[in-house]
Amino acid sequence: MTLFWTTIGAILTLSIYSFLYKDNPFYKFAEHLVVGVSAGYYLVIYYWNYIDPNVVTPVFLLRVGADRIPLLGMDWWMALIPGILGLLLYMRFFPKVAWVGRWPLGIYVGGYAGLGLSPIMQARVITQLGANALPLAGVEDPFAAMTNLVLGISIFAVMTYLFVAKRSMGAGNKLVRAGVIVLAAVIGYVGYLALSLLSNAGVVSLTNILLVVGLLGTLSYFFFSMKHKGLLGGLARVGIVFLMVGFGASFGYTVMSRISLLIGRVGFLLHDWLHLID
Amino acid sequence: MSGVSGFEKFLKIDRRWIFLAVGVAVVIPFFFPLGLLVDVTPPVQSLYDAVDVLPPSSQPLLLAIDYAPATLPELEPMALAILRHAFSRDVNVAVMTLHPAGYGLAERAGLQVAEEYDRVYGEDYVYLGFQPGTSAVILSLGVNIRNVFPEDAYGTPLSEFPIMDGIRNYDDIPLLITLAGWSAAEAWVYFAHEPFGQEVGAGVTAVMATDYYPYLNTGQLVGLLGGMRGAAEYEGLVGHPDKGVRGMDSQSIIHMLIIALIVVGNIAYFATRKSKKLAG
Amino acid sequence: MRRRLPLALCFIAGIFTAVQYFIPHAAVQDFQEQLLGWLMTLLAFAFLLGTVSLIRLHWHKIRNRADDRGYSFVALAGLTTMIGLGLFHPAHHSPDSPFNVMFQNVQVPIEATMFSLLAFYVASAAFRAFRARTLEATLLLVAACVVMLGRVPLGELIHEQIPIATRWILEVPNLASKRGVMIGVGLGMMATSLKIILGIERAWMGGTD
Amino acid sequence: MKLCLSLVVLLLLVSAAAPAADDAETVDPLMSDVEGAVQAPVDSIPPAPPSDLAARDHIENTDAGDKIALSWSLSPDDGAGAGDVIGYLVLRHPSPDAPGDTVAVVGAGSGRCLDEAVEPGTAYYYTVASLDGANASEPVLAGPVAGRTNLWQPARTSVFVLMIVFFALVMIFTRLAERGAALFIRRIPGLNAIEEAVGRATEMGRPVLYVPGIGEIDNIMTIASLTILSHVAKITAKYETPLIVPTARAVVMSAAEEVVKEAYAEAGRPDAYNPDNIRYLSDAQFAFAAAVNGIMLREKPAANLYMGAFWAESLLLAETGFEAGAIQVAGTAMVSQLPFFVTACDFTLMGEELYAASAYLSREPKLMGSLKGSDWMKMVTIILMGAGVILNLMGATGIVNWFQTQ
Repeated sequence: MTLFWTTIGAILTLSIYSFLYKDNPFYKFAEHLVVGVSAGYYLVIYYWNYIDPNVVTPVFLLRVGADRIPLLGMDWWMALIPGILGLLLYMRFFPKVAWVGRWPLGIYVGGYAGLGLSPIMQARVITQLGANALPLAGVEDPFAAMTNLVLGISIFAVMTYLFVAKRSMGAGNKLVRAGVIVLAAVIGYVGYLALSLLSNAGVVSLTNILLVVGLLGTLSYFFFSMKHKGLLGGLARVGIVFLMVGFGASFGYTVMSRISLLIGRVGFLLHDWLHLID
Repeated sequence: MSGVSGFEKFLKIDRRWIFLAVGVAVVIPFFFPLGLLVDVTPPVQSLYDAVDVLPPSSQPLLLAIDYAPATLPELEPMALAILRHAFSRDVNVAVMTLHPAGYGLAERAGLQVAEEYDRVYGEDYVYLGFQPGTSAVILSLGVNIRNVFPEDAYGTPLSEFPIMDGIRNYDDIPLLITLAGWSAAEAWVYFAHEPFGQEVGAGVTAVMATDYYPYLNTGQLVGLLGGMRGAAEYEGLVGHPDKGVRGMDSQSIIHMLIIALIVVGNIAYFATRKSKKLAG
Repeated sequence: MRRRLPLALCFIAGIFTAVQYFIPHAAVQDFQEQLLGWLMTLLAFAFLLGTVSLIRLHWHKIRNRADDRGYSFVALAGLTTMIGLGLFHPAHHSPDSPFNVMFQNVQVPIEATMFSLLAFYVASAAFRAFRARTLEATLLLVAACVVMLGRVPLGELIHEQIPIATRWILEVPNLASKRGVMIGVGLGMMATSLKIILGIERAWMGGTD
Repeated sequence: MKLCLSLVVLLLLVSAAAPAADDAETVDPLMSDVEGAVQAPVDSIPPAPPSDLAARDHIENTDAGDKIALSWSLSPDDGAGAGDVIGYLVLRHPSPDAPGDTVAVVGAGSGRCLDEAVEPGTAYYYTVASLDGANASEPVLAGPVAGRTNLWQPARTSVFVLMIVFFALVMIFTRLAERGAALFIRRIPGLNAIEEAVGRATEMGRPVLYVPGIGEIDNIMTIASLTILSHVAKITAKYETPLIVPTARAVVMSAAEEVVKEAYAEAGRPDAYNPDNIRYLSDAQFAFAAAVNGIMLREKPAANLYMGAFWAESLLLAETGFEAGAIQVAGTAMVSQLPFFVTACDFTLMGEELYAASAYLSREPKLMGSLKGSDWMKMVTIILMGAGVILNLMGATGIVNWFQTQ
């Protein structure tokens, strides 16, 4: 029996992979099958996990206080209100009274919009800002702190100059651009080495400088109320560099992700179905 | 001139040859494993440490298995590794899900590992099931778990489970781990960590992982597993290598293949462009 | 009734859920607790709306004798089978129930396989479309290759500095830029929510009457 | 903070539920031969008392006013000095002289306790004495203090202030835009790229392909995309270049029809509008991508514009378009898809640039309001961060502490 069902799973897996050759009926069959099956699965899971215990049971069977505990200790008539509101949502399928469906939708849309506001401000803005208000020098020894600060700023000035200046000279040729990147990388690396020779804290403060400048640059890039010229333009150029490196990291990770999924499926075919490997 | 057309032809090969190469590169390491060792990175280590300090047979770890089948190969190895870690240390676990398709997946992960470690349902772990409404569910859990899950997934009241005695809300949950391939992981940060100060650890797909580094840096997440590699590292720490570790060989080979394709493709592209410029 | 009332309900619900965050008073929080339950119920009903739409879509295709109506039969058959097995089969709660077996062996393999198709397309695109045409694209590709190398064991064998470089990319430039994006996107999300609550953004109401 | 409190609560629960608990950190004062006492050096000298006892109303998320938080500085004999303190006895008194009820016994090394069982609005006094197993110190007194049901969560003041600032900015700019004030938005470079691409297609006499993503009509990326579509349609109408718009949602298709028809009418070329070019292909992600790829290969558009919400199909579209040699311009706020567009397209509108482009083109007050509001809020965050960095350099952490919300 297990083998039978595993074989079904394997056949469906291979049907999906047949899309690689070209779109075909096997692929379309599996695609439509999963649309139906998943919708059915979700409906059943919603029904047993939520609607049945929290709406149907207390309201229609009046089994409050019996062997089931109603949602949030609500009385049965309290469970009735969201239940009725929920049913009103379905009025949209009857054009003449479709507008009634907007009442529950209003509560739903407004309620969820309000819930998110403050936690988003707290999690995405305030906490992130607090974490980025970093001690740039971050070392007790004031001499080392100053050295780090000066080094960090000069590395950045050079990198910014290279990116801004080279950019404004027009398209430039490929070799120059590659040269800029290599040069910036070399300067960065030398700076990093110099700092790590000075002290471990030097590396920390360089990191902090990069974090502050990077966030500043990224925010400047997405600042639309002024022309990107002068300081703002320079910061935006730096922001682009950070954004691209960040996107590069996402790119590498995304590739990794897709491949993991393939590995998982190949493992299923070879191991769970064919038992070719252990 | 033949060089130009050679490159152009090369760039225009039927992509199904590339598909074939990918297929071969994935399959071969399954039969001839390289057995490469996986280093442990700090985000994984800190999640492991957070689970490792949980007191045995005490307040439960809340494991939210929020993934759907689409991201199963990346996230299920994480669920198994974390459950193995918890069960091998006698840590109680409460499993739940915020995704309807996670219902069957959470159940199967729990059953599999409980069997491996002879854990008894109801005494060592419970399965709370699914509730809809992501943010509303997470916020309600902060008030009272019984508001959301008055009973387990099979209809037994929570009061009948000794491990849920005295577990009221996040104050009684020392650690929460969410495994999700969608924004549920972020929702746990917004609605469990921010208002209630709940310690949250996350396992996410590699696609999402880079976006979660700011949360890791601030401590809004105690640890982060990113994709199959994260699972492999955790498996190594638990000492029970499984699908994650096994996948790393294929992953190594294909990454090499893709980098080679990018490099070769770019060389061919610039070579054809240069000769076109010269010709034009 | 048609437009004012839903907008007013939206405003009241939104203001309440937003402001309660700052008011710990038990009376307010008790009502919030109830409201959360209502929102969960509404979400459950709203989710099932999608199922009804799906049935209507395929039903129309079959009734209008669309060319690919055969596949609509497949979708509806899958749906009715799952509902039948799930709601009316006596052992629907057991992991061995036919309902769960269908899920584990039909839905799981198909959905899990769908996105793994992209592994092939990524490789093909790597060869044919990922070009270092601009400075930006070059930076992106270089960072991507370093990360791809640094995240697999083979990369560590090639050079021991590669995983360190990967970690640096993730924890410094990536962190800074993602934090910037996070703040920007967060502000956009909040602005949209605010406009919804205040009734400036009404796309959710649909229609114009 | 929360963790500490919950630990204290745990200790409390343990000590309340199990008088003979053998946890080394909790000691029952009524039993002199508890385990902890055996390990501590027994003498007849009472330990030094704790100091700085403070009792205040505890504010929690759901505040019924039934909790009072206590904190004190450890006794000099706790971990140092005589080193024999094994815990602290916390008592609650109705008046300074009345005998007290035991609230908890807190283990050595901890200076916190949460009394969870007070009557709201009643004033209490608290005493704390250090214990060494055989003797108790002089108790220290604090009070009166009463539990209140609070109307404000002080830890979240910073959230509230920044929210009000942000919302005020959004509303001010929305109103200004409604009154027709000239609000500046810089021109987005991507718009020039779009115009160049359309121009190229006209020169080559080939169509323009515009994909508005696979998002639903209520997705703000789709809405922004339709604004840009209107702009593109006006240009193609002027040049009489065919414009093909494949969609994945039936509702988006009818919206796109309206937008394009209207744009052609505005450009004075209603006759050039071809309804067959606005197409619904498929709701299914990969089927849609395959169908769009078919259009690219058969009808050979010279410019492919991808604007809107894209998921995994972005890769399939951009690859085929590149292969077909079209000029490609993309724009999406789906961060995970941006890398693929950046590497395979000639120009990409990243994230908020998509919204900015649509606000720039439409000048609609609600779009302008949130764009300008977000912009100046970014300025506020930059200033706050700068202030935090500078103050941090000088050793002041006030701002950083203000950011702490827990």
